[in-house]
Amino acid sequence: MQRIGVFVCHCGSNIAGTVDVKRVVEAIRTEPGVIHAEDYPYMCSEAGQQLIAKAIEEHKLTGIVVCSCSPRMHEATFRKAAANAGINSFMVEIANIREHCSWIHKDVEEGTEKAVILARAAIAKLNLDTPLQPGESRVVKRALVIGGGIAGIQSALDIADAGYEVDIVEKTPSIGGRMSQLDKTFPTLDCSACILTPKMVEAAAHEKINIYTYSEVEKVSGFVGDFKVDIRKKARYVDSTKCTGCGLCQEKCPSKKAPSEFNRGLNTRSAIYTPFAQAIPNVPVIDTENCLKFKTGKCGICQKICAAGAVDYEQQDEIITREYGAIVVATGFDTIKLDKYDEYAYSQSKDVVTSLELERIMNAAGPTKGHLERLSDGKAPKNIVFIQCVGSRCSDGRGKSYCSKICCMYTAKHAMLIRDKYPDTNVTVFYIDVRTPGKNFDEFYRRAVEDYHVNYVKGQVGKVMPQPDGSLLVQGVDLIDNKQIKMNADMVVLATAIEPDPSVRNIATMLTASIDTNNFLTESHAKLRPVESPTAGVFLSGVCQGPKDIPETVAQAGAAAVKAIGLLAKDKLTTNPCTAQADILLCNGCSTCANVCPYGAISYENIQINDHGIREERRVAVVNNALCQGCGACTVACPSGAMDLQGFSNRQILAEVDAICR
Amino acid sequence: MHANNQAEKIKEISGVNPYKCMKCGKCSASCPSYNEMDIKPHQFVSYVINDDVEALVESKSLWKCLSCFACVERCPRNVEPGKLVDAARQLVVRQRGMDYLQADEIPELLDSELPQQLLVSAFRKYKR
Amino acid sequence: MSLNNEFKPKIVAFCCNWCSYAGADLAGSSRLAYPADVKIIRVPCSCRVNPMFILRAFEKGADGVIMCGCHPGDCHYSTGNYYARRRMTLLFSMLDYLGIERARTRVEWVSAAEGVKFSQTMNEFVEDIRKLGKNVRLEDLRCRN
Amino acid sequence: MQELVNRAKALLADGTVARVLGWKAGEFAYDPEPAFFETEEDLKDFVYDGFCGANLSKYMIEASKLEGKTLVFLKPCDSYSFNQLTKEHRVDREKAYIIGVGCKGKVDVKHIKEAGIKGIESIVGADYPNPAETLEIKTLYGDKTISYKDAMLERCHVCKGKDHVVFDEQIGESADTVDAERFAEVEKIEAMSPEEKFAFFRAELSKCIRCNACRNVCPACSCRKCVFDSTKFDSAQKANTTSFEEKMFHIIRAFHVAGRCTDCGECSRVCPQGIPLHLFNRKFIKDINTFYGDYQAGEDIEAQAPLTDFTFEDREPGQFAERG
Repeated sequence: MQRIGVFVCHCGSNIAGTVDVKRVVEAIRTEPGVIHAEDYPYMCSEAGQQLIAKAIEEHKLTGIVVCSCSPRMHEATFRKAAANAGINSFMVEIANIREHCSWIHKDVEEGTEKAVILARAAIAKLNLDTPLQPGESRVVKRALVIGGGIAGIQSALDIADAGYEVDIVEKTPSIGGRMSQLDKTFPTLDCSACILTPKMVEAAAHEKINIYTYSEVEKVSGFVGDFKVDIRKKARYVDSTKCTGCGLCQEKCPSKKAPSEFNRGLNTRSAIYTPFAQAIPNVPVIDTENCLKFKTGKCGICQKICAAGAVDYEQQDEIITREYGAIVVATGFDTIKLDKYDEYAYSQSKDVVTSLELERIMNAAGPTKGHLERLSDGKAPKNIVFIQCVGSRCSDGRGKSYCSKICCMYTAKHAMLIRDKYPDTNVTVFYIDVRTPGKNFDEFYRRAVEDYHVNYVKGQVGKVMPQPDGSLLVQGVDLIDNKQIKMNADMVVLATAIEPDPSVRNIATMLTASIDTNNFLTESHAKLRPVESPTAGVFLSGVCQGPKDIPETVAQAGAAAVKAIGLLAKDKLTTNPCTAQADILLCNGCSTCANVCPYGAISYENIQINDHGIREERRVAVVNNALCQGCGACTVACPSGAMDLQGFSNRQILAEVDAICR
Repeated sequence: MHANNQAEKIKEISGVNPYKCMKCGKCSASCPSYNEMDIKPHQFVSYVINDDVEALVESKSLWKCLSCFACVERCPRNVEPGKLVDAARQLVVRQRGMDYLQADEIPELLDSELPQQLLVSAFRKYKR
Repeated sequence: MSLNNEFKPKIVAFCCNWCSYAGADLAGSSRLAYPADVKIIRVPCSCRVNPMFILRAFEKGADGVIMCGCHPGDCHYSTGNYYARRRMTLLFSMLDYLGIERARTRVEWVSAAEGVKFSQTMNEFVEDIRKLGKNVRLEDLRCRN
Repeated sequence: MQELVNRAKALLADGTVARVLGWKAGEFAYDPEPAFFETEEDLKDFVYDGFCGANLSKYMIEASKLEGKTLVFLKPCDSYSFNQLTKEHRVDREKAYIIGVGCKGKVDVKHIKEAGIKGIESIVGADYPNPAETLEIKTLYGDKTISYKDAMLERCHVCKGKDHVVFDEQIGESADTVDAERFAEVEKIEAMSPEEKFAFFRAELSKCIRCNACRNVCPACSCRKCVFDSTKFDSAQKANTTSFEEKMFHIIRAFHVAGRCTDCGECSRVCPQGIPLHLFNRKFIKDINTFYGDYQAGEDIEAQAPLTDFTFEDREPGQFAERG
């Protein structure tokens, strides 16, 4: 039996003005468990808290009910006061007789009556309260960053600079990501590689950062503060400890027909390759699908000529297992496939390219050495048409319903760069809306129009038709002039929608991090927790969470890093004790609860059970208290009522219902 | 709501939700009859939104649309203005007490190169 | 103030801690009145509301039960209210099927900023229940001898 | 039927299975009951005919805990229940050897009695695989007849189909017995006014004696301890009182099995008071199908159950209120 003390606050006249507090005190004195009841003008004041402490000591109270303002206001205050007075801080219930009573009712009779009922409900709940102890779990002082693009690099650098070890796992042979493929960056037009490579080098040289390239996350177990991750290091067939990066193997490799991933397939590379000149690490990998040695068994030239003896055809994939306290996901994006957009003739003409392909064409290290030329005949284009929103803002099932966010700006950049370098080239941009919210963004776009005379046409392109003479007939509309336009172009550039890298699905499943219908990882709160996944200990960096440009990506990467550092800085995690708990004697092991758990906090174990003399092995649900956030979804899904929520148990809520309906 | 019955009827017949339109103009960009039309395909949507069905019904466009459905095919928002045109036509057909073409109007419209079959099918289509 | 001084309905409101309970607090601090017949029970999330709680309230003599949660998409636990929505849809449909007045049960999504909506919703709900009068049907679904 | 016995004997003999779960002849022609058979000798009481409506899948929960495999005979509709139980980890597929047995519709003495036939001594014509069109019944008051169709269980009139969703081997043909619309009864009630609905259910539920037969037979009600027996909800009661359970029992029970009920119809079959309990479950099934897309519990082990799933566009709970 509880020994309950009830403390009714006047809150000056805020409560006492509409609620007869003296009558409330008298009315609840006879409630079950109530040993002591009193009122005081300001319970939350120092004096009020002392009053509570005194009563706890004097009457040997086991729990207290405070009838005052909203628990959202002072629950923490009174919990602390109770703990200081020597009782468990979870043996405190608040009856909200201010916001939910005195402030909304004018009639004292009505207000008092309601206050009594609310107090009774709190007392009924407290009668079923049990002391709860926050749990503790360890924090491994190391972070994992999945993805080695600018987002991953930035997060890793920030975490490492704070003094924690970081591992970066990157699936391609080099870090650098999409940004390494870009030529110039808006709105300042500085060269992408010039600002990115120093960061790559810094990450590679950082004593706290460990980079696993050509590697993938294979398995994740554990939970916040204590993840265990299997990483598959794919066989490079080149020993990175021996390789000097001289590049001779790539030069001599006889198999040079493989499409270059880095150049978006616009040209080819050798079978043994580094994706680009500034690759980090500067250690090539052998692509076994194209390597003659692996295909036919004959060749072996690279091994023969390698002075360092680094080439090793026998190398095997290696799985390493590491422990982490925090995980940052930075898996980035790719452009969508255009096979459903026949009207733009992308698959029919080499001169219809995506914007990312144009980046490579414009880049000095690209397939055309930076000369703007048509891929079909190498001629310089005189008329270029840009088409916006290709696959973005499409709700017809062919593309993506969202705005890809970066296209308006990079198209302005492309248009401007072309007009700058090739002033006799005409550039037309077909747009639906030009969206330029960002520092110096609209000014940038206006420069394209005002200084560089880029022809912006409000309207869309309906069809691109390759002509026998090799030109492209573009049929579009100008909605301002209300005219249909037919124009000849030498090159068409499609602002192709971006989507999360397909690998993210698998990673999200492993992390039990939720993902939306577009494969973007979901943040914990759209406004207030934008870089945290609902899965504790998992943070989101860059485009895996939603479309972003470089500055935004870097900002978010930093934010994700700070959140990870905040976690790693703790020696122990205290866990919210209001978590779900399965009664193993009642549990059917049916898995229903795990299906609704947003945190992956429920697992199943076969354990030996003694159920009133029946000894048997049963499959039962086990809640990981470090992961459970206490929403209670499982408690309702559970058919047998085995799952219950501490602090909001079934019986407690029913007791409140009963008290209110009495 | 000041919905007049006609606009509602068009929405009902076509099953089109004109509010989904984001005014990109891809319908007009795709339309092979664009130059023949007085009200352009993308405008059909705003006419319906603005309840100005009268103008649509009286427009030349209604009878210039080839029903090739390029606009339906390519509309990124599933608004599908071609269906609005078709619905407006149906509205006309349903309402008209008289035939669209009177038999005596035909000779002057006749073109010697016009196939006979077209005439027959035109009669079928526009006769009440 | 009330139209019917005779009948004081008992109304239980389940409010999720993060949105609707805060919305009710805001209604309070904005002094937006609603009848004292409404008593609020705080739950962590709308998905914590077991249909058994609602039936229990009716059994113990409640005349109306309302559940409030975060707007779909805004759940603090990201998905709780989606499950709650399905559960309540089915439960209410069943009560309707049994001939229990539909207006006695209600779900409303109220955010922490919607003090006005909270107060309006409660005023409407109480008014509806007052019109319906005392809840006898659930009480009477099985004949007593 | 002999084929089933022979197969059972063979499987017992070669050690594939340790026991057989089937139906045993009862006191009368019309009351065979589920039974375990451990030896060839035991199998002399084995029976499979039109009265073997009992769904054996729930017994596999206990059988899964025993040493060795159990041979179980499942009719097409029973196989859905077995699948659902596998999905919920309540039975062990590895511990079962399933013979999918054909079914030509099951009859029930309840319907024979409802037709006014009393004092039954024997019934002829319910044999499998060749049931007669008409059952011939000897009674204390002379010979009576009833058509097989009229004696058939409600669930057979809306049969889910002739296919077993899980089996190791199949024996026997099944017949198409569907001659009614599955949701017709539910729709009829839905079309009633609130007063009529209420009157209908009050009349039905007032018959309940709270014997728990529906719960005990239900393959979805497979909890180790039912909420009505536990202290978790302060709802443990067994007596027929006028309080909570008597009003809420069937609503809660239906809700607990919503999305998991395969519509096997056992609840209605065993109710001694003849309450059409399937009307509760079927209302939920109908709602689930209309609101969230067609879903048949037990059909697909991998499918996400409707109540542990959602879409962002799900309808709002108040949405159907405007229906009229």
